[in-house]
Amino acid sequence: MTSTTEQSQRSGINVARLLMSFGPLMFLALLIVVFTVLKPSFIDPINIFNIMRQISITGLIALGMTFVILTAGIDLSVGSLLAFCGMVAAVVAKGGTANTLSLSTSGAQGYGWFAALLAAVVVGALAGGVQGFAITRLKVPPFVVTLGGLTVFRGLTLTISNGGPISGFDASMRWFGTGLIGPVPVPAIIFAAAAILCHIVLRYTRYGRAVYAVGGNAEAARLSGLRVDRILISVYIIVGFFAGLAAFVLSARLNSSEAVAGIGYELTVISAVVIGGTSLFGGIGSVGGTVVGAALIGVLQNGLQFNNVSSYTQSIVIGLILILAVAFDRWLKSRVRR
Amino acid sequence: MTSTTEQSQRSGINVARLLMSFGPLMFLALLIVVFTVLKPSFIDPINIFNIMRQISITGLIALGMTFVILTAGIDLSVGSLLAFCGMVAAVVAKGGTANTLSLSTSGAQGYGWFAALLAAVVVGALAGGVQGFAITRLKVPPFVVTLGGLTVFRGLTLTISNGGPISGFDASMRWFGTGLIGPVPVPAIIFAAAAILCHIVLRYTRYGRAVYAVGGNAEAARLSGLRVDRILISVYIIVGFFAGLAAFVLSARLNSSEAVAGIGYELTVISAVVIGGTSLFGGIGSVGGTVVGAALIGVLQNGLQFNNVSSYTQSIVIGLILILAVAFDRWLKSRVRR
Amino acid sequence: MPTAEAIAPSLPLLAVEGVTKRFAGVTALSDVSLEVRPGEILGLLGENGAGKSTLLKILSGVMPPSSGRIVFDGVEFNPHNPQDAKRLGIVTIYQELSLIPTLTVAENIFIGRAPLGRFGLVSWRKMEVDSRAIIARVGLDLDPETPVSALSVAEQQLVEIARALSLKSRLIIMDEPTSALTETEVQKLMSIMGRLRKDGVAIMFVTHRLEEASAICDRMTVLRDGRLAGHLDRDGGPIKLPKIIEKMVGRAASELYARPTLRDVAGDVRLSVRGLRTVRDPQAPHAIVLEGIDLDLKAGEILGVAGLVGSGRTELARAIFGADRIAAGTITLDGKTIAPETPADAIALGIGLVPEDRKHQAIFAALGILTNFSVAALGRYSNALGFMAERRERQALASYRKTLSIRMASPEQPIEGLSGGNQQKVILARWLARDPKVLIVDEPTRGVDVGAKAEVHQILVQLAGRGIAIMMISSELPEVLAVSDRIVTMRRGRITGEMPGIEATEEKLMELMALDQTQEATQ
Amino acid sequence: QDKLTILGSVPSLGFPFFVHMLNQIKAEAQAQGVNLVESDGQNSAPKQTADIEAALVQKVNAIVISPLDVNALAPAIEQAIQAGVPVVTIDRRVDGVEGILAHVGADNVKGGEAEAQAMVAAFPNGAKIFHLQGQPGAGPAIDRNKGVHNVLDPMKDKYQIIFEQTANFARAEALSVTEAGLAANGKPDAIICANDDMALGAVEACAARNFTDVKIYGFDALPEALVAVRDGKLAGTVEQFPGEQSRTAVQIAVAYARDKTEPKEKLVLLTPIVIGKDNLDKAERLGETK
Ligand SMILES: Nc1ncnc2c1ncn2[C@@H]1O[C@H](COP(=O)(O)OP(=O)(O)OP(=O)(O)O)[C@@H](O)[C@H]1O
Ligand SMILES: Nc1ncnc2c1ncn2[C@@H]1O[C@H](COP(=O)(O)OP(=O)(O)OP(=O)(O)O)[C@@H](O)[C@H]1O
Ligand SMILES: [Mg+2]
Ligand SMILES: [Mg+2]
Repeated sequence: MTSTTEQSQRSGINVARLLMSFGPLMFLALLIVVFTVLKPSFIDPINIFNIMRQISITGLIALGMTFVILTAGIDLSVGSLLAFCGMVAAVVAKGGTANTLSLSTSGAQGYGWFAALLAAVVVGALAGGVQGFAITRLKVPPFVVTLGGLTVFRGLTLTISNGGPISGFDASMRWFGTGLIGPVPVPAIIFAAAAILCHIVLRYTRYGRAVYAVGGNAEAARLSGLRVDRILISVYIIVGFFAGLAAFVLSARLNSSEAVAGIGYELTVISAVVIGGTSLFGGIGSVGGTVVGAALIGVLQNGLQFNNVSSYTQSIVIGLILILAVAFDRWLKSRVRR
Repeated sequence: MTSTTEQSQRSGINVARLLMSFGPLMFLALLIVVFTVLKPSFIDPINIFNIMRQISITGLIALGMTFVILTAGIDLSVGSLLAFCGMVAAVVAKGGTANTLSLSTSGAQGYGWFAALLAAVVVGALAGGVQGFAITRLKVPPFVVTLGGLTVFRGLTLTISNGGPISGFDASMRWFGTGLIGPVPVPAIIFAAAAILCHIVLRYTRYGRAVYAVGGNAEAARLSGLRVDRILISVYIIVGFFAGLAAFVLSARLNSSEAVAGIGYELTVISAVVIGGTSLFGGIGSVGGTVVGAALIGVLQNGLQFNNVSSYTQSIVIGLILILAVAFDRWLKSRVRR
Repeated sequence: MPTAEAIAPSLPLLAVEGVTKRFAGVTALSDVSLEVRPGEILGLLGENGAGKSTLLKILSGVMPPSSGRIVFDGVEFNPHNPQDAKRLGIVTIYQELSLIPTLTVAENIFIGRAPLGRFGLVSWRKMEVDSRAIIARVGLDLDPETPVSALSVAEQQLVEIARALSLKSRLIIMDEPTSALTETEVQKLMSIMGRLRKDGVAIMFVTHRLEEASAICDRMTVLRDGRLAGHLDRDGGPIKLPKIIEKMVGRAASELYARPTLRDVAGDVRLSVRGLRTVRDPQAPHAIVLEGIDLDLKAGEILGVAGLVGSGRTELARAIFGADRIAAGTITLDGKTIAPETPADAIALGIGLVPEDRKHQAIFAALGILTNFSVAALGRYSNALGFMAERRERQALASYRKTLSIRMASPEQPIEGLSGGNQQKVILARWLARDPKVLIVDEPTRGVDVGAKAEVHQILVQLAGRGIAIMMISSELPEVLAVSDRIVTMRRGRITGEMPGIEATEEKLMELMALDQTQEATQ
Repeated sequence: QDKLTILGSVPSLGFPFFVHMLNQIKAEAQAQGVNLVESDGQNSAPKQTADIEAALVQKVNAIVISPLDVNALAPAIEQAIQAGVPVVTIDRRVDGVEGILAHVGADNVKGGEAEAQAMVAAFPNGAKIFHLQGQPGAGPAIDRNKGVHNVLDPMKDKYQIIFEQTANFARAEALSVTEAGLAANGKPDAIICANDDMALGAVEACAARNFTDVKIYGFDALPEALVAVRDGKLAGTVEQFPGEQSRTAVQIAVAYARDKTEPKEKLVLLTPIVIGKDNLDKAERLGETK
């Protein structure tokens, strides 16, 4: 092969890569334009920050889920785990379950936000670790383990709280949900920081590359000397950690931890990851894609609500657009490779 | 190798197979024994028939889902599709949406049960076909397409019915949900017949072989001359058909089609299939396993309710036992292989 | 790392003592002992299913032995996983390629040890530069950023070899590293192996190409049915093939690669290709583009297709078979123009293809042998209602099992439990069961042992005798020479020459296969 | 061992409202000295039906049930009645079933109407309104929505619903939806919500924008909402007296199961009221607030 053809090929492939990764992003841009044309106040900073705050909860979990799905795994328990961690955080923050009902923000009866945060992420990571252990040691498929986790964690949450919410945190904790740094909501900043961190870990560390390898072909990864089981356990710990972090932020934002929090989040979170281009068969995907996927869902929901579209129609439109977005991405990829 | 070793090998493998396929079944038997000891009336025929009737709805869908998962696909839309088909059946049975609340069982204003049944299964099969088409032609992963379907069909259902239920069918239709043949509930008979049919199709026909082959290795299947796309579309048609059939039976049983029917069924149905030993990565599994999986879930729920276990504890126990059942199965298989 | 001199040459680096391995019902290895010394190349030979790969997997920590002892460097060695072996400097090239398809070539080479740059983060640039150099050692010139899924089997094999060679090692285990390679790459590998030997690295080498083994190995250990059949030593000259074969099969071997006798192949033209051209396929961006292919294939003839890796032979097969899209050109079958758009169309017309990549394109790993066998002929083994006629199906499998001497436990056994060669025979049986008019076989004996290889050749000749037109792609020139009535050569997507099998020699073919390379060089 | 056993079934123990209801049933059953079989419908008509079927096999003496759906639970309840088991329904009626021993309830449509009327009273000159609806298709969501529209639709020119969305009875969703509504439409005068959870979510959204004078109405009179009413964060919440309903229902069922005492009234309807700051003491669960 002559060097010129090679060069043109290589640059061709790079442009291709670039465009490919822009598939969902282009769709996102399109949506934003459409919504802005429909109602210009859509791109008011207030609304943009609203959207950012809204996607931060599921977005955080989606970051962790990206690790899991990259290994060809899945975690269906995240919604329940979110509720569980949130309840744990609330118990710690309030110092017990007894005062489930007081909204008095004065009461500093508990152990403070830091202990609550710590409790949430530690419990989340532990729960994830236990699930990872069941997956690798008992050889039960992730789908089954985390489906079991889904019902177990919900049951535990309801048991702790006896079905009710635990509400009323002090201002320092609430800041994590409702505060602003400059004009930017704190949850959005937490999400952005976590996304950057995850991007670096996945793209630029040996651990991150090992995650991709395990997902690409677990057996080959094992033969290449990677500790596949440890890596698998670690990704469930990571997603559990993020479920805990998201739970803390959500509780802070709502000033309440509810037993019914996070129902159905697993599907939203997994869609964000998958729309972002991560393959459910593992080995392919990126954090950037997940962020775009989460943003796409958030913009879609907010934009439809913004235009007061009836909730029935919303369902239909959201479903169709999700399919279209991914179809567009596939089409783009097949074109670009040509 | 001498013929004797070969012979012993073969019988060794057969015993292994037998035991393996009995993994979930043994667990099911164990559960039944435990519940009977706890409360002997558990094995009253009435209760057994209750359980059979209870599992028939999700069981029917799980039969179709077995085909889908055997091809390494997934269908998350089944719960919504059930609601949609149920609503269509109701509209046909009642001849319109106007009389949503009349329970007058006399009114034969509609087109009768047969038309309703036909409408439900045809609409289900069509909806499945459209999803299969999107999967094979637009190259959108099944997870995304059917997640889109999940929200689209729910939205359509709500739009048709304007949120409310459509109730009050004539006795001939209700028979399919509440009738008995001898002592056996009609839904249980429908489920059993469908299961036998599916077993025969998957085990003894060309088409069944092709389904396994496509799930085992789609590329090899294509190079072996199988029309992979057609087979993929067909399995989504099959699961849609069963969602329609289940919808008809459910509506007949409840004497009502609800817009909120089937929420969360996708997970129950998929667990039944997976607990029954079908691999989410395709190519491995059986209808018998799915039936056992569905029965296991049904017995567990009924048995716990029967013993008045608190609802929160039920969640925890069910989750743990599902994981245990599959872990037990894996353990048994690994023992037998050794 | 200790040099060769540091260790007394008499001291074995690795000693296997009485190793036995049992699978459910199968004893794959029984009481096998052998030794490898530093700076020596030990050939491990045996028929398909003899237990070679099993032994090597035990040595590299993939699976534990059922009993027996392994001593490495004087210390008892019980690897629990591949990492334990790797740590001691045991590097393995597995028979079933173990690259990660979703990752790039560079990443596969540096799996688990990516070069780090600033802040301890992975340096992608360094990885690319280094990996380019590493693959260049085995004569591979491709963009290290290419995903492995886009590589041909041969390229994957080279990448895997390159990776193994780039690891610090004291013992390199090579399980059929050359099965998809052509002469040129094999030569390159041989010279690298020679250099490693000089550096005191020990090598265990498995191949079914006995010439190779004879040329490079210092000693050989032969397995038969999981037992040790004996050791062979180089006494001055290379170990002779008949001696090896005798040890392998337990009886004296007849001449293996018989030259074809001049058969009467005056059949009509069955398949004719004119002006065939393909375009770049988005799914296989790396694939060679065919240009102006003209080809005739007569009934009852075996047409050998020779070419270097990446010459487009596989593309030609796939294009005719309807697996890849055709941009221009016509194909006629028995005088009628055909345009198969899918393999299903081609198969319906009577064309069969045994693909080169067994693992990804041919076998259904987890499914039973019976299903694997009949999948392309479901119509033949089912009745009008679509029900399988299982008794007929089983009988057919049983008869192929006998004629192809397939070693298997039962028709229900998952095919992944078979040795590679036996898997290949099942795939051949799959196509024989369809009784095609045209059969294209792409590397039909990849990983097949000598005995079975001869059987496969015989089968091909028999099929041709029944009037089937056969196109055989092979990277092994002796094989091409042995069975082809006529041979065409390819180079970079074009046909560069044609000659009757009787007249062909390795030298003549090599010249045609490398034709425009020499032209380029003179330009 | 001739202690009576009754089944107490509620639509979903995921919601505090029904947890309270079941707790009250439990307390009354204990007071009456009968065994209670508990059932959680888990928001699924087939599940609640299955629970009834299981209870019939166990030969319970009576059933006290708040049906998830007015239609879909009818066949199961009919089956119970045919088996000779007395049934008392709470909160929601089942349609078209003959022979129900009694119904104790407060109509969700009436509750919705009360909620809207309270808002109208607060804004006699008209108002711009956000309306947060419950889970689409769910019985209470439909009825409460109907009640609100019954009142407001005839006065469309004065009382405009400028933003109407579902928030699925969930606090987090209500927060997001309200945020979107505020960004799109600016500040409304009032927000009517189909339950307290959503109302509390709306409170957070308004607080974040410093719209503290928006009047927000909830439904269910949960203790947390009562505290919010007391603190002036909520303008009001609809009280349906679930505890009283539940206890009454148990009393009726047990009396009949013991000695076939027919209830004085077949239909005990409690009128829903809106709890505001001024009538907090009317709230059933005020005692649970601190
Ligand atoms: N995982 C397994 N389960 C059961 N049997 C196995 C397994 N792996 C190998 N075997 C059996 O062990 C025997 C030895 O297989 P092995 O792969 O070692 O042969 P081989 O000498 O490498 O053959 P080939 O030359 O074909 O690669 C075969 O009979 C094979 O069927
Ligand atoms: N199925 C495939 N998917 C992706 N790329 C492929 C595929 N088949 C072939 N290629 C690409 O086509 C190029 C040419 O390989 P091809 O297999 O056609 O050559 P060949 O003459 O058959 O030689 P060999 O089989 O020895 O590699 C290779 O570089 C490979 O990357
Ligand atoms: Mg081998
Ligand atoms: Mg090739």
